Amino acid sequence: MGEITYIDAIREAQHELLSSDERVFIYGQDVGDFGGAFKATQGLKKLFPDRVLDSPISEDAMIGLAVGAALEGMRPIIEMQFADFSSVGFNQIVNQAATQFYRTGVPSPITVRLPSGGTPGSGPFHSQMMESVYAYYPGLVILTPATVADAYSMLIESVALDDPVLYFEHKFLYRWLKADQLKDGKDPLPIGHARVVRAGKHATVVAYSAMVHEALRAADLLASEGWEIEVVDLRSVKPLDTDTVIASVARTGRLLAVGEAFPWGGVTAEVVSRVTSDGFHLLDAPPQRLNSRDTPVPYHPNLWEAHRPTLESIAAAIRNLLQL
Amino acid sequence: MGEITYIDAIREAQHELLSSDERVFIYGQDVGDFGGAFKATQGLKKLFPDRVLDSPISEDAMIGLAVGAALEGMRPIIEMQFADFSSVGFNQIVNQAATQFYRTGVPSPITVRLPSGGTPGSGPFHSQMMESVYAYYPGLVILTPATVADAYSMLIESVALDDPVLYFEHKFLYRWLKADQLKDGKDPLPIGHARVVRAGKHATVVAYSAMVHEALRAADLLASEGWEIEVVDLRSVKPLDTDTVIASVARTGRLLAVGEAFPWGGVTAEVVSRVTSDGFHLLDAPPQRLNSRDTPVPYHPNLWEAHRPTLESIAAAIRNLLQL
Amino acid sequence: MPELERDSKAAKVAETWESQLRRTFRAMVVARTLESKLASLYKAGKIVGGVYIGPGQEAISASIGSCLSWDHDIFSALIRDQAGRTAFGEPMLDATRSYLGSVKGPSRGRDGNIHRGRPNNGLPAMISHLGAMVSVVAGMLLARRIKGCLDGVVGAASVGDGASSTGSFHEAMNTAAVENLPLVVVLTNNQFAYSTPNDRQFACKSLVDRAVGYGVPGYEVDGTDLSATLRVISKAVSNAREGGGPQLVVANALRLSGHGEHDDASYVPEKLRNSPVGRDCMEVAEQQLLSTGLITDAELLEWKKEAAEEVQAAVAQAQKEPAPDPFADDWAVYASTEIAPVS
Amino acid sequence: MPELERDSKAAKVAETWESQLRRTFRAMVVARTLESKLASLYKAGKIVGGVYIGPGQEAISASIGSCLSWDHDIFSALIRDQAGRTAFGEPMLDATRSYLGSVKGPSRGRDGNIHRGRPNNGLPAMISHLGAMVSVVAGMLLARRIKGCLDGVVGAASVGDGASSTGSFHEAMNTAAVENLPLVVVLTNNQFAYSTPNDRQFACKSLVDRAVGYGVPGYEVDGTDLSATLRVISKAVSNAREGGGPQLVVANALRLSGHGEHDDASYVPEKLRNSPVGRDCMEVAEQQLLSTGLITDAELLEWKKEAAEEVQAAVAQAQKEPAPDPFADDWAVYASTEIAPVS
Ligand SMILES: Cc1ncc(C[n+]2csc(CCOP(=O)(O)OP(=O)(O)O)c2C)c(N)n1
Ligand SMILES: Cc1ncc(C[n+]2csc(CCOP(=O)(O)OP(=O)(O)O)c2C)c(N)n1
Ligand SMILES: [Mg+2]
Ligand SMILES: [Mg+2]
Repeated sequence: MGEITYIDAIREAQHELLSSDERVFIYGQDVGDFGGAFKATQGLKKLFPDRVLDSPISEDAMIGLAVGAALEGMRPIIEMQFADFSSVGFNQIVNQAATQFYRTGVPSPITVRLPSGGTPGSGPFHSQMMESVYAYYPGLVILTPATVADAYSMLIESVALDDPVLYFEHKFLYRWLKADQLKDGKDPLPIGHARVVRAGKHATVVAYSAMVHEALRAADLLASEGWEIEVVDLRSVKPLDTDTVIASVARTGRLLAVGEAFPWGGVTAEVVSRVTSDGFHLLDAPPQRLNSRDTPVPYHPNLWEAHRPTLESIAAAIRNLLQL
Repeated sequence: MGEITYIDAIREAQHELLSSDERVFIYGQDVGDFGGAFKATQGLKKLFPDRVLDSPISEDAMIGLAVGAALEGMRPIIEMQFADFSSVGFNQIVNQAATQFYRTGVPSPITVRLPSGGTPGSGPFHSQMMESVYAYYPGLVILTPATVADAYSMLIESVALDDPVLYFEHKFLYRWLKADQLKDGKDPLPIGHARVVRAGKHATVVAYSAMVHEALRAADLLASEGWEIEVVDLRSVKPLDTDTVIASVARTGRLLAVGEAFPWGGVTAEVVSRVTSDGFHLLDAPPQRLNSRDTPVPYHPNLWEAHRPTLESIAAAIRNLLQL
Repeated sequence: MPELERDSKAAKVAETWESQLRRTFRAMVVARTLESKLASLYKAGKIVGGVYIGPGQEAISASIGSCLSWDHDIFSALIRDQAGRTAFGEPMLDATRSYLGSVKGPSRGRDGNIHRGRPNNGLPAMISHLGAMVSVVAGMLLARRIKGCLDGVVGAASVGDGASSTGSFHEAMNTAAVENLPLVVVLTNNQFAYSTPNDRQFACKSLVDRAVGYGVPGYEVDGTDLSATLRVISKAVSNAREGGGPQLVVANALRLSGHGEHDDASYVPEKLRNSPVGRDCMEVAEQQLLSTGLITDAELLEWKKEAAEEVQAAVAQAQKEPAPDPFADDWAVYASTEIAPVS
Repeated sequence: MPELERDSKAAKVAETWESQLRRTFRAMVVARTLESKLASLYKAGKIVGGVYIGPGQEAISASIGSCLSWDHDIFSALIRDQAGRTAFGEPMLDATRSYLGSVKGPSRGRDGNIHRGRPNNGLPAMISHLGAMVSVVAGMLLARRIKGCLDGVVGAASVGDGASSTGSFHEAMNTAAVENLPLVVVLTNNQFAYSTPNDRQFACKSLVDRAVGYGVPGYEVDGTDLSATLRVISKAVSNAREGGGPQLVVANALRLSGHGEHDDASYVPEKLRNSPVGRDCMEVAEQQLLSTGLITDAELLEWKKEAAEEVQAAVAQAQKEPAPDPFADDWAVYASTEIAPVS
């Protein structure tokens, strides 16, 4: 792997957006000279002093302000310091931003960046996956990039889109995931398209965000046992690319949906129920789900590793699926 | 039908709770002398002046305050004026109340009453179904009573429970749904148990809240066409009684899950994916879902009736299911 | 109503105080007429959902609207702001169509009643959640600053005593103050939030005491007195226009209706109704304009007649228009056509 | 540390000013020692997650804790409140166990670092979301009022300059004022919220200007000066205890560390560090107590030695204890055993 990290991609995309589009501005806590809690905006305030603005600790106002600016034709990018804190801006996201176009016919193209997911020692309030909570609401676009190239291209596309986008970036990938280049040579897939990241024929694992990498590692492991596992990266959970998933299940006959989210509802339930409603006859075995445990995300690494799906638990779930 | 309405049951349960348990108090906007926006607390302030308190318009503080009181051994009942406004108290519900016992070992038994669901002319911000948004979070109990007797007994049980309960009452049922008695003679089912409200053998319709009644009407209609449709009222969406649902599917071989919620995720996805994961071999046809449309709840009755499932659309979905 | 149509900043600058007072009062007359009609339509069962009106608060509301220019300034109207909407320049048909469910209304029946707006003309459409619009107005102003076209622009947001308890209100006030935006927040203390009286809503002497905590100028005025109210709001608006940053105006009045038309407001004490705060601003304003010769009895009668005709026409027009048709509506919730709906 | 153990209200009433000052200072010494140790453990890679410490703010924090009684009053400590926790009576092992991941910690490894508490002893466990604990304390107080045991009780909540911008803070302050609860909010203005300086956080002259807007008494004090700070906080606490309702104390200081131990705080201007607000309250307090003869050099040395020993022991104890075991943990998230988890 190369030297460009996932967080570099996010920073570069924002740099590119600010350079090429005067409607873009960034607003968030500590995003200015400090460069953001995760350094995703490092150096940008120097280059664009009037369009990179530190906000007070007021998530409700941050989103309200972004919607107002969007109504005036701007393309605000709001950085939540952690996705978990968007719970305080929840109302403005689901009721102000999401309903705006439906009610008034005027778009509110805001992009909210939400650093999500678990890392060791982060605990219940700095680890949450909230994509499904927001995906429930009509009017929002919910993206979950899992690669460096997607982190870049999907952020560019988020801002281009005329609708409110919640861009869930995974903190675990920030510095761990590296690539040679910002763009992977291929044309980026359009928003809303899933990608088959590994071809196989015995079972399909559908994953998104950091879990794509755990799923790929599990598929590697299973390969050594003679199984060919197909892995689909959803990329976008709303819209959700049912076609690509069902096409994969058509090839493999078996489905495991994996998420780092809490187990009630969420992306895996939506995936499984769409596949069974629309592709029931393709299934050779009951489709399965694997999520985190139904408790807050624990602080201690021992507990945390047993809380979310891992290479091992995914591999075990696949083995189980293959025997059903 | 008798003269006791669903809202009477809610009021009577609160009266009973205040009378029998000194730990109970009610806090919410206009719940005092005014008796609440829907009159669910009418007359209670007179009887219990120190335990029925009007709050400022501060949903975040209302929930925070309830959690604090619960930590001190009280059993607060918080009335949201509309479920939709709980979006402003969202953080305190999902992060303060839901995680409390897990983190500290100290229970936070609050009951939040959320007047939910659509009525004609109520529009995007006074009609929402939010049960699945909250069900996602570990630590919360999510109840959706559909009958007068359940409205009564489940509210009593909510307050008895040592955990935070979100009690979703349906506004459409408030005055429309009537019964002869507060208690239906039978022992109330425990929290977390679904009820087969109509026996059948050709298909199972799983519903909750106001949709139970639409489903029953659809089953009546289908009966005239010769079909015997079983209807299951979930009663509680978290915990979710998978056993009762699967037992029903075992009898009928066919499943339609119906909800008034937005279509991405939600209760119907959870029901369908549980049944397919655990009861796949019982299914004679692909399980189906029917929800509201993926737009905010429209104001105009013409649009509203086409937005949510109705007798007609449920009947059509059942007919379709029977042919799969 | 040609006097309501002036909308350029230039015209406003040149306008005399007397002319503005007349213009403001005329909006009050029109709003009162319209809202009375809406209330009767509700009682006659012609309106589905709720009807929310602002009798007793027209002087405050109209004063906001009359200080602002359509297509130039920004106004976030709330549930009792028919007078402000009228004075600002919202077409009356927007109101009747929204209430009567015409598909030609600004939200095509998707939303109704007071949840209407024209964001592209500076009138964002309120969501119900109280306090939530203040930061939206702040964001509209911030956008204009970034775009370099904030000069001479003001954004006004209407809130109530109840809304002042929301976290949303607080965050927006503070944020606007930090950004020094030309935001004028007019807080109508009408003594009640639904049934909840002031003493269960806040504990400070006056809500204007909040201003110093945000570092913004605060003003308090008797909102039943049109001339005093217009003077104070005009001052706050021109301070903001001239770079003075956010301004907080607290105007006191009594809600002379129920919370909505379903509510008889029997909880409002007789004593309060008979106190100075319970005066009807319409009567006060009429007296003010008549006694100072700014208007004659005949002219007033003529205004009322014209208002009644305008209302009649707007109601008739909306009533004869088709209701939304679920088969014709495209149910689009995304502006980007590439995003397909889920179902 | 017998002086820290007094916890009955009676004892406190009888306590002399000098004794309380000594007790408060001693908690500062202990906290500084403990936090320095935690910072080195973090740098040595022995602590997973973040370490948040409060150097420069111990005078403020300890003053809160020393005015309150364990098992009687309520204290919501925030991220820089080691000194206040110590003074209030939190066992030191709670800190080392939480930071070092011992399963014997108050949250058994489920949560860590500053997210700890003992709600049953009056020390609720903070959630991260700023401002959210203030209403929890208000609720604890309201509960006691309803139960009839509020007499003589105070609840204190610690917040920062940044937290003052949250809607949650606002709603809680206002609600507590409406209920006239004995809530003392101590707002430590340490000039920064993470990297964000005051001028990007609020626009009022001092955050104490917020008090009047809630209708509560406000106090401002130099938080680097132990004796002044203790005097002001004591006064606020006794006013609340005597029925005076909520109190807002704004104490000014400078955060003498990074936001967390991962942050070098290079954004803090040299000039501010060298200004009066940048004084180290420990040095000021030492001087105050030594020069007034409240403590001798020898005693101070002894205190420091005892603190070092106590810290050493608490760290050693926590380190030798087992980490949580995912197979032994019951993963229970519901208190009611009848509620089965989903998976
Ligand atoms: C966040 C929120 N909570 C509750 C409501 C329900 N509600 C609608 S209007 C109202 C009272 C508003 O009072 P005030 O702000 O004083 O305005 P007024 O009605 O007096 O004009 C309430 C409680 C709401 N709209 N938003
Ligand atoms: C609602 C919310 N938004 C963002 C954060 C992230 N965050 C944690 S601490 C902090 C700064 C807090 O500043 P202040 O309140 O002044 O306290 P201090 O750290 O200075 O003691 C921020 C932004 C948070 N915890 N909660
Ligand atoms: Mg009011
Ligand atoms: Mg600070």
